[in-house]
Amino acid sequence: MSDLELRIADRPVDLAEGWTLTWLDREHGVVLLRDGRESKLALAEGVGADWVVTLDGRRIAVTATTWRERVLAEADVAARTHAGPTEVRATLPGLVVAVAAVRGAAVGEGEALVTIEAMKMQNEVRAPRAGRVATVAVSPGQPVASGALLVLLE
Amino acid sequence: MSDLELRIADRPVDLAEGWTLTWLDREHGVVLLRDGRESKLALAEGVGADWVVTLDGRRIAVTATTWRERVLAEADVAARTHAGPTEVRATLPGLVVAVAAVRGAAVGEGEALVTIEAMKMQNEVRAPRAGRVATVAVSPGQPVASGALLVLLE
Amino acid sequence: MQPPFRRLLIANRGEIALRVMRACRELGIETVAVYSDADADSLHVAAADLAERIGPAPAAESYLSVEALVAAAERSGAEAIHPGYGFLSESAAFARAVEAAGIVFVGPPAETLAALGDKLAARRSAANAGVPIVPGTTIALDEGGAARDLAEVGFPALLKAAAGGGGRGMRRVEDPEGIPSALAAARREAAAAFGDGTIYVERLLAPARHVEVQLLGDRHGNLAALGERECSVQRRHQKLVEESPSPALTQAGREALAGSARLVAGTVPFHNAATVEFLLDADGRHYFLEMNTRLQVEHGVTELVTGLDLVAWQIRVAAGERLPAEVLRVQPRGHAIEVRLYAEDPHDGFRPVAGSIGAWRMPSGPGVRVDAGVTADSPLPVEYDPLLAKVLVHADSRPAAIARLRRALEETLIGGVQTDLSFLRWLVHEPGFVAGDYDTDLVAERWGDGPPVAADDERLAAFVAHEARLAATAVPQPASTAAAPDRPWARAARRDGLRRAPRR
Amino acid sequence: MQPPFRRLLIANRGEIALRVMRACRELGIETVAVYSDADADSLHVAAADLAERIGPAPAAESYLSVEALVAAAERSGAEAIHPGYGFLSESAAFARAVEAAGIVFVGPPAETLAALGDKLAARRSAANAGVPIVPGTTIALDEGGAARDLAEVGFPALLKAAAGGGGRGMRRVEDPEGIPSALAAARREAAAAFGDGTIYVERLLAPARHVEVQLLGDRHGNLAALGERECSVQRRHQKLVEESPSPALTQAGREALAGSARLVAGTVPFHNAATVEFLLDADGRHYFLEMNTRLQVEHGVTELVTGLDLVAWQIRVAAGERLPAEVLRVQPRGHAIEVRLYAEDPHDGFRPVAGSIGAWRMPSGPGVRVDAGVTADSPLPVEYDPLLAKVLVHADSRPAAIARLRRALEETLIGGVQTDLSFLRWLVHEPGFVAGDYDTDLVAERWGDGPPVAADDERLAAFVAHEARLAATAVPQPASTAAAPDRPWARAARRDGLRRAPRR
Repeated sequence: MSDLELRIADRPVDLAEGWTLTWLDREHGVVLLRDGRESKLALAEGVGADWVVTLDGRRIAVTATTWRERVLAEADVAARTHAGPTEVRATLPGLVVAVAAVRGAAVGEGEALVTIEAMKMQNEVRAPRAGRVATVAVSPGQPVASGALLVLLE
Repeated sequence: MSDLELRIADRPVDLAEGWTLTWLDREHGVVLLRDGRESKLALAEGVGADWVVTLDGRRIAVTATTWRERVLAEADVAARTHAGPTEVRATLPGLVVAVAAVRGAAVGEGEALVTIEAMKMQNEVRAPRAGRVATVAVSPGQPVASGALLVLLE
Repeated sequence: MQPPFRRLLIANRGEIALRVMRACRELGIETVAVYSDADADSLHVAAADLAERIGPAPAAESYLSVEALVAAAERSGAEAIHPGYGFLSESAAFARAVEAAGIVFVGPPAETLAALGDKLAARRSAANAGVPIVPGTTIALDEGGAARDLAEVGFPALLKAAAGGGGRGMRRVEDPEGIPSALAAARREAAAAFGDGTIYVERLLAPARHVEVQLLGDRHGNLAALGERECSVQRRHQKLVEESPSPALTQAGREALAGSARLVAGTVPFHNAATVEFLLDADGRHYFLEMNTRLQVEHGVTELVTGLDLVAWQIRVAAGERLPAEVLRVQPRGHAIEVRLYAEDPHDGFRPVAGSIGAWRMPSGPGVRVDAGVTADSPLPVEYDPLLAKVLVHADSRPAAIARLRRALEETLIGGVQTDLSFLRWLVHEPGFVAGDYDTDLVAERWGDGPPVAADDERLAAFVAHEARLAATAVPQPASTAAAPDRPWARAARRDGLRRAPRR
Repeated sequence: MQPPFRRLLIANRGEIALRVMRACRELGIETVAVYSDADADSLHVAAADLAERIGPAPAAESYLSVEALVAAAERSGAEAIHPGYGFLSESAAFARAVEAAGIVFVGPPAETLAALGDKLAARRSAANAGVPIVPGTTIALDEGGAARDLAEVGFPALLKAAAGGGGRGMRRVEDPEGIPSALAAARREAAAAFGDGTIYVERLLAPARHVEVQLLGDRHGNLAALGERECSVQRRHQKLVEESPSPALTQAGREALAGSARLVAGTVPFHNAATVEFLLDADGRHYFLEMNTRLQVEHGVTELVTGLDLVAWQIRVAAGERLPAEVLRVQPRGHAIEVRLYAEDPHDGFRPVAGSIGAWRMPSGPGVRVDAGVTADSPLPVEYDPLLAKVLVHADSRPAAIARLRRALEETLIGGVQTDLSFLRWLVHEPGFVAGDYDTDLVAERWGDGPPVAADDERLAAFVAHEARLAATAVPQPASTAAAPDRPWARAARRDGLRRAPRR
């Protein structure tokens, strides 16, 4: 055992028991899992505390934190409790095709702010919470990178 | 250009012209070759001056030596001209199933010395030159590693 | 056999470019790939004899540029162009420009592309030929008359782009209130995608199955109807899974469908490959949807049951060859299923995802075919369709094909990005799909965003992450391999190093 | 369908173990792999649900140990054992031990293995049943009478092991002087391989073709003859390439061959899969050689043209299932060819080579099937057969199948060791092979050790080595990747680093 704490979607999760793990391809994180009845291929991709485990084709984000990392993270959360503005960012690179957000306007949670076309699909970026539009950082026809700031909500 | 000299089977070889090379997988040495009319996959595996290039499934040993390496190699050859005994070694790991060589006996070039079974085949190891058997290093039933000394010829 | 052409340019990318190149290689034809700047390192470029750059990453300036493609064909000395699917494959303007340059277009005549590319005109022609069409308008909607037209057609209704295809410019309308926003959205998407915002309306048939007939014709008047494909597993009106034969058709229904498909093809001058799409209602009646004048993504399903190479035949009939009796009279054998592997998150509305492939393990062995456009460590250009590969299986019966597909999907492993593999692995055990009892609502009604991660899987994932973090911390690198991650001669040493790592 | 068994043990390794596991997965049967110490990391172990160690590396103490295998089956709760090919697949003692342990042996009855394992007795039975046999003795040779027997049979003659198979214990004799040494060598090899040094003699028929008939029978008296396979491309009397149908047979010849095969099978109690091998002389007359009471390496060729899964049927008939009419009356479709990829040097007498696989790229796409036992970076245990993989193609005609095979072999790339790929790439362009006009002397007469490396290829190899050495010297490693060759999160960084390397 180790002092690692495992979390999925921010809930602590116990470790499955009775399984063995064999690395088939370390470079790509391919592992073979066995429990004495069946075997399955899986993937473990990640760095440090942040891992993505792929089971039956589904990616599951898992954090594996040490005691030291947990203490530091708690201190970090305490420092952030003075909530500031919310940044709405692009989750995919693409082309801005429409901007519904207007500077200074109030928006409700779920309201469309920006439409981005990526991989042939038009995706509407919606407000994650109610608020007021402080900044509109993009305009139609503008290509945006993944993570680019679109709108700042107050 | 470089100062590299390219040799195959100890003959100098000119470089083909008009081709471009693109690495597809450096870890495994996979390259794509193009000459403006066709493209082909090939392999370049090696280290230092010693390379094996695989074209159309055939492995071709190529040495690519620098001027410095060539000077050193010539000195080395000069030092070896006092020929000594010949070591006959296993080229494959396997099981010794018969030993025809007898210590002290004279053998002709091509005469069978030892039979080794490997990968379901029986392979006869033959004398690379005429001489006298100075040492028989193996006996029937003995497994041998690749490169193991079998017989010493004087 | 004399090659039909000396050199052929493939005006496409990804798996279909590789598919066409394989057919060319087998026919003895030299291949020319084209690539945008985003694709310089893509698989299809490496697989071609020659490769021509056609422009920057955006498709509008590369794979959709008639000028750039024709120029590349002329530069490379190509005698023919295969357009693949998507991009310019159904563009009459492209076909005309190709032919004007003295190059053979591997597809139906340009006038046929034009006639059938107008989905509204095609609806009218089909109706005139006596083929049942999905109830709806046969003229374009305008903002003023839309409310009246939709009230006549009935709700829910489906707005569709006259120049459309592939689900783009399509919007569902539930009630009169939804008309203005849906019409605006459909027009905007259609105009952006096709340069034509013309919209018409069809009644939304539900439950319905999507079944299509493969046609193959030569330049001498011979036309083969090569059986149907069932394509009802869809998201966003785009197909995910196809099979042949359709589990929903009786032999009589099958023949009626083939007859209707031939009637539709008879309304235009036709040769080469095309597909006539139909909806099948709950009573087994069929309604013409549209005719696609190109190779379909899912053509391999028909290849498996007929034993024919459709792409090779496209090229051969384009060169003037006659279809022999063996093709015209071919009898399908067994059952084939195709699943499409997409870089999409099926747990989040099948949203396309960006990134780079990590591990890439495809199935093989008996009865399995893979057509892939990427491999391990391939980057995924965000500009293009997120289709990664198609896995196809063939077996002597539908249950055996499903068993084979399950096995194949268990062998499949893709790292780096979420794909629809998790959905597909669910699907092949879904009772309705297994029974052959499903329609186009399957994904929306039975999958949604999929079940939550099972508690057992969460614990297993936690175990894997735990071991992975420990291994990442615990394995020191032997000094000798430290500087050599990409040198072939270091492989053995590194592998040996790995084997010494502790196992648990 | 109810699975025929709950759990099945595969008493084999390599590609055939994976092949059997795939059939089991599709039938819903849990799989048990066995492995020697040399195979702990092999692919077939990773692919199984359960894995049992059966002993050290030497086959005699692992894959040939009846005791270890039966114990592994009992430990793992297997209800059936599939023996694959080679090893104990034709051992009556093994079949009896398996059945005595209450486990089903997937193969013909033990008494049939015994009867047909004695090649001399099988020759007598076939002759008695009215099937033509290769001229020669039907009793064992002894040192005293060998000269007289061989003089009667005529030279060149072939000494063969009565307990033999797979070319072992076989020696060609050119003249009376060669008899003593050839007989001693054949006896020694036969005794070592089979524990039985009994030798007989056949006239060496040349030119001759090697053609075989696939049989499949159930436990209820139904017997299907599933067409023939042409296996004349051989080295050391072992097959390298197989195809179906045989280009040498007329329809009448094909039916006569199937009839003879059925007669041979009729001399013993028979069910499950077996193959009857014949020689075909220049006039098209066939002569019985032997009947192999197991799955053949080349069974996939028959699977492609018949659409049947022979391994699944082996398992199903072993569980008592009846062969349905679709199997008994199946009609072959198209043409299939298999090539075997061996770790052997075709430029040095097809000498097996040891080492480790480097790059491993197998073909895919339409009409291509790959059954592999290794992958990139697999070590090659020297103890076992050097077969790496089989590449099979299927197309609608023999010319199309050859074109497809050429394409498939161009996509194939194997690093680390010399393989017979260079021979196969030559073969698919060899005029005699392309015309279907070849016999068992093809390799010896037309290939030898192959042509010397062409001057153009030498210059191209020199160019590649030149570039490779410069690249190895010129590319400094970014510091950030230096310690991380096996950490997944370092891949992207490394790949980007590589892209910055200068191209030429």
